[in-house]
Amino acid sequence: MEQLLHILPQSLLDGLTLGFVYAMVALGYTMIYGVMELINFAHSEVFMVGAFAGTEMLLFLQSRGYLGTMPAPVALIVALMAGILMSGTLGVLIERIAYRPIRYAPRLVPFISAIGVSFFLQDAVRLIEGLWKNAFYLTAPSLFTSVITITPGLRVPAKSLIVILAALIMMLALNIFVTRSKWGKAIRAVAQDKETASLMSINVNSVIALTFFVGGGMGGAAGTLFATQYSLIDPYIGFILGIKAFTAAVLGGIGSIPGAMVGGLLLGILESTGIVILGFATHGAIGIEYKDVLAFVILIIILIFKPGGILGEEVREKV
Amino acid sequence: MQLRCKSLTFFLMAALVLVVVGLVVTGCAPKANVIKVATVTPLSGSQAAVGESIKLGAQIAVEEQKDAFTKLGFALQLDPQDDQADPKVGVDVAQKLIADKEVLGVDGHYNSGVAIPASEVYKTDNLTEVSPANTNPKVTDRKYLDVNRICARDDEQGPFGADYAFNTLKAKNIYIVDDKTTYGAGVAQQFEARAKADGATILGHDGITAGETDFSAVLDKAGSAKPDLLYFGGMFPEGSLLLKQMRDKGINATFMGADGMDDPQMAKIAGNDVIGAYYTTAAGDINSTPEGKAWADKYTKEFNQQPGAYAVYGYDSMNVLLDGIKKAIADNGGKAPSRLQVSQAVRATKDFQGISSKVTFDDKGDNLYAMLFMKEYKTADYPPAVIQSGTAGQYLQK
Amino acid sequence: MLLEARGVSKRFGGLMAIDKIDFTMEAGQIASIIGPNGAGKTTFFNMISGYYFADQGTITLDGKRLTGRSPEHVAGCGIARTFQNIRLFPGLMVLENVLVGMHRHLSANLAQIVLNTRGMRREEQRAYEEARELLIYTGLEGKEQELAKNLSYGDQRRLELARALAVKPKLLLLDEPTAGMNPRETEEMTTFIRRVRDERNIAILLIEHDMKVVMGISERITVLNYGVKIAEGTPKEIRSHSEVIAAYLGEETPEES
Amino acid sequence: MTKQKEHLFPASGMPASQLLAWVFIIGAGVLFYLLPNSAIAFIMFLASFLVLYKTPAAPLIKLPVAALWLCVIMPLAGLQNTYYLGVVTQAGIYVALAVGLNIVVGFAGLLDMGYVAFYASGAYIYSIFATTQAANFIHFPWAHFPISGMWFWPFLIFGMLIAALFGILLGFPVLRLRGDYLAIVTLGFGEIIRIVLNNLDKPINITNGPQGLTPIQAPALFGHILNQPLDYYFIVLVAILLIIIVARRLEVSRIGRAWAAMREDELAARSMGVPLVKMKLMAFAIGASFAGAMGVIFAAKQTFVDPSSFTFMESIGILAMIILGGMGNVAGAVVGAVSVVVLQLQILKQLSDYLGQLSAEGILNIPSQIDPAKYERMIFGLILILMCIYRSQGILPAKRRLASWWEQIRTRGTKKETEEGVDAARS
Repeated sequence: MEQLLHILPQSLLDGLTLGFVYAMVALGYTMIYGVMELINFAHSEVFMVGAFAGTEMLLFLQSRGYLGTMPAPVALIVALMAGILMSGTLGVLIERIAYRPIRYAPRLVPFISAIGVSFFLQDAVRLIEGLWKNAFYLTAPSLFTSVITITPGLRVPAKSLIVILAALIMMLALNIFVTRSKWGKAIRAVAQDKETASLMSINVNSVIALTFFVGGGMGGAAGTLFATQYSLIDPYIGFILGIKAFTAAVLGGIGSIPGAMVGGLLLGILESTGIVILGFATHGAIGIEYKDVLAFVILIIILIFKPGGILGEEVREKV
Repeated sequence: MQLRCKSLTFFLMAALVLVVVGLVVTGCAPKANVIKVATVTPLSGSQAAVGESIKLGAQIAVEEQKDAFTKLGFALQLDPQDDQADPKVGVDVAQKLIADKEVLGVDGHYNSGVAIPASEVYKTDNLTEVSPANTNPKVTDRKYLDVNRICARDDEQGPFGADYAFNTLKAKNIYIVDDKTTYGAGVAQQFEARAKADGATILGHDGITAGETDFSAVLDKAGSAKPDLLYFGGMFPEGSLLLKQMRDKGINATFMGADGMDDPQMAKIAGNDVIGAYYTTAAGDINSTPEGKAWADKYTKEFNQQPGAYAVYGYDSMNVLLDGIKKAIADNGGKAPSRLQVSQAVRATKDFQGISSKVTFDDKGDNLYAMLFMKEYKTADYPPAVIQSGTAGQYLQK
Repeated sequence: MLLEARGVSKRFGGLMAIDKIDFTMEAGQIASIIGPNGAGKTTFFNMISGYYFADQGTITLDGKRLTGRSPEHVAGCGIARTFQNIRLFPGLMVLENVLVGMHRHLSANLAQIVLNTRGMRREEQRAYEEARELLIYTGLEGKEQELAKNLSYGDQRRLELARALAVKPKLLLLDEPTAGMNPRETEEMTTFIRRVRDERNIAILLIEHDMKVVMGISERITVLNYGVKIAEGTPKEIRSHSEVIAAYLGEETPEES
Repeated sequence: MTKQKEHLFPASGMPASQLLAWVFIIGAGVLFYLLPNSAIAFIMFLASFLVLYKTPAAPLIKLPVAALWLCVIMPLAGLQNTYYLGVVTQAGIYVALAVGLNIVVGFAGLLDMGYVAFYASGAYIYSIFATTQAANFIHFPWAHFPISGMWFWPFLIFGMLIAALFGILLGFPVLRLRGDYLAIVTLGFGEIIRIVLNNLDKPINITNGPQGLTPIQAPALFGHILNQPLDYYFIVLVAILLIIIVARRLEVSRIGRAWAAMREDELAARSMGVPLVKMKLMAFAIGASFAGAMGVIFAAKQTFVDPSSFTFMESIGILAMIILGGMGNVAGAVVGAVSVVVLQLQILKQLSDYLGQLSAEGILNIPSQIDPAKYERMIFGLILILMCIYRSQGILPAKRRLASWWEQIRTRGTKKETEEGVDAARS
């Protein structure tokens, strides 16, 4: 018990950091779902591409020797920009090529198309990196190495703080953009009703493209932050993280931006703190290897009692 | 509807005509006596890098031997296959190789979990298999004539690591983590058994998911148990991240892994944190001998990358295989040998001098000269120094 | 008494959609519910057919309690319905739409279907014959194998009726059956509704906006306004009822519903 | 519809297109028999089934041809080339899985992304008892493990029952969920099963964890051990046949109609008296039970199972098959499964091998980074996208049809009328 109390603060911090990464990726799923009612299965690859773009930018800065001279936050912002632009553009491209032609097809069709995009991107990145760097594992240079030791049991790495801070800022900006700006309102209008929105002289295609850019950009930012936090990336990192983030989006209530945050944080904390508590509670019978089981069981339980997710609206079908 | 049906038919008809013509043409062309040797390793997916290096190692061997085979009247070809580190794909590939009668031997697989079911297929036609890297005991314990390996076994490697940890590093309290794969869980289990027998306390044994990058949950738990040593059974991408995150968390326990750590990427990913980390491996330091160094240079020059640890094993396995085939050809009076003859010739391999080690197969297909090495990163450069080595057989648990 | 509702209430958030309504219907009767938009007519329908649970009160059919039962159970008890905006199975054939309505009256179980037993096939044949008769009855003959979504609007309305009749109901709920129809079609529909009642002895409860239809066909009319029953009686009585006139002309209802 | 397209040879009795189709079908069969090692003959042989299916001819003619092809030519060629037999058997297992999943997704409209969990439960239930594994936790003096191969047959039933039970277990929590929520919950369920299988090696060793189970006892029949590729081919063939018949009968039955109604409009279906809970559970259970039976066969054929054969990607793969083939259509599921497996195992591998050989012979110098063998998934992904864009209804789109015996009854009276009706309905 004492041991558990000793772990908890650290474990919660780790859960939060992980949760913010989940939340940022979940935002991409949730935005696109909100507007298109489409599970953008390829979003995990958009995230992955963002991680590569951000890392390549950092490596470029490093190879030119700029990295040592410029302040770390500036380098991070430059890398984030690269990640956001790359992923945002990729998101728009994916929509244009793989989703727009089948926007009115039965819902499973875009889903399969998304899987196709996902497969394609994984190996395409591998091909490009293989030809370019002759290796497809990339190691991102460390930007923030200091660690703040609060107590012996609670060490706060600066890079975790950066992840949390950057994620918070970006989510806040996104929320303001969606609720306040003209374009954000257009996005919400299209999400409500495409036809009516187009009657109100909203260009639905541009709004959808914008949604993909913003959603993809958030994914790219998450990818870059992910690379700085965990430092190792390969073309297959998107898969597991994508499933987790999608779970988080559903957990929070898909289509809801605050829901994605809540879901992501909850999932992150469950995975790091919940499973450790469960391990102690069962005297080690349930080890860390069951953490995904715990996450999914909680998801199922929540959906049984709240079928729309935590912050999702319960949609009642109109008779 | 009718239109579509018709156009489909026309299309197919056209294809039919083309094909018949094509078959007649190619069927008439005289074919040289072809001998194919296959590599079956993961060429795609997350373990593609290792699989690739084994393939390239084997490719060097094939290129070197081509002329020798031409003199014998055979065209030697390499047939590189991808098993995607997936047992099901491995079985499919095995069936494909079995069906291609020109294939006389297989250099592979990389993953024991793939090799075990695939060898059930090879067995049906005695297609011989020399594995560069399968360490799971079960691979050869079934005593199939056609299954051999030149590297050590997990039930030698695990105990080797455990003995070193307990006796030399004086680690009394050990925490074990594995990646819940056939390989990782297997070697961790062998390590745990020997460590317990030696008298060490196992503080915990947890699993992680291969492909994940955040190991804070398991590290928080392991860290609070205050182990002297953390043993990881698994591959380098997870292992190096585990090590890095462990140090970030201020856990100072010694890190030890198995041969899945043996990759240049390890030091790149973990950076300076890698210093002081240990791992056991069946692959020695090729740069320690002049022949090895020359070989590594050749590889680097040819493929523009450093050889992975198992590249030379891919090369040696292929040479053992080709050596066996040559003997089988000689025994068969210069004619193309049957697969059974090749299997027997390969199993009879005795004192074959490879770059990595000498090779003599016992009745199971294990290499009597298989060596085990304990390596420690003194600096953050690959490859790390060998600090202890021994023949694998002495560590085998009875 | 066929249908009996006692003190039924339904609240949506702060809105009292249905407020303590008593309502009864005799077997074989044609009755209507009228009222301005938002009066709670469709809500009341949905409560009868099991989509909404009543907060208070009970609904019974032939003395059997319906409140708290699921829609499929209500259908099984003998209540079929149509929808305000047609809800067919668009991707299914016309014949299949009707056959789905017969679901409860077919008994083939999994084993019989998998083994393709004679009994099952005979039952299916009878069902097909019956379904075809219903299609002839509703004037959809020859369209059995068309997809429901390819039918014209009028035919879709007809099909919805045929499907509801396939349930073999004691009570048929029709939610605005003549909506969107021209006068001739409306006339046909009215005649048809009466015919259904006369020939099949099915009680019919309508929600209708077309006063001509309502007054011409109903034996009894119930008027709702703001979830409250304000009047009930024969067409003649309703026509002269002061509160009804007020409700329809909008007197004393300053706020928009 | 361009119905009145002129025939090439209007004078002849049989339209030219049909004649060509028959030439192709028979040609492909003969060619494959003569050249069992030719990849193109093999693919043409498979394509001949599609042509046969599309050819307008009486079932009385088509069925014997199909039977001859499947029961004589394929086995004869397969004895020459066991790889193709393996490919066909593997494809057959996926056909059965696709037809099973099609019941859940295509018929009942419930998006199930964890279908592979049922397949896994079937595979493990047999594997645990057909290896020495069960001896770890079952200690009865009369119980000997591995059980004899005769038990394979009862285990087909056990596998179905266990999987059906899991199907119902999964069904309960998801009844209230719709569409994408259902997808994520089924996904989670699939992952839960896989992770549990991967970890149940302690505290009691039930599944042997990631090490997997091997060697699994081969089935036996009247004292014969059935462990040859041909044996599995026929077992799978019979299984597919049964599954297709069952699926087809269900499709045109009252249960199938209820599923379709539920899929089209859940609310309207309920008010027609379709019991939602029962029908959904039934769809889950029946779909699952097919997967359970195929799991048992897979385990026996593979002689090795481990959790890595039952990943989420596998579920996605099966889903892609039915969507590529044409959702809600049994024939579509068959075509989808065969084309995906053949694409992955045959066409792409062949292409890789061919290019690899070119570079081995020094004709072409392909750097190892762009070895096509590595990019199978990329090509597969591209094909998925193109299919979705250009033929989103699948290779064989679903059509509403009546039970065949019913059509026969009807045609007695008004033959011409019906045909026109059917055509109209299909357009």
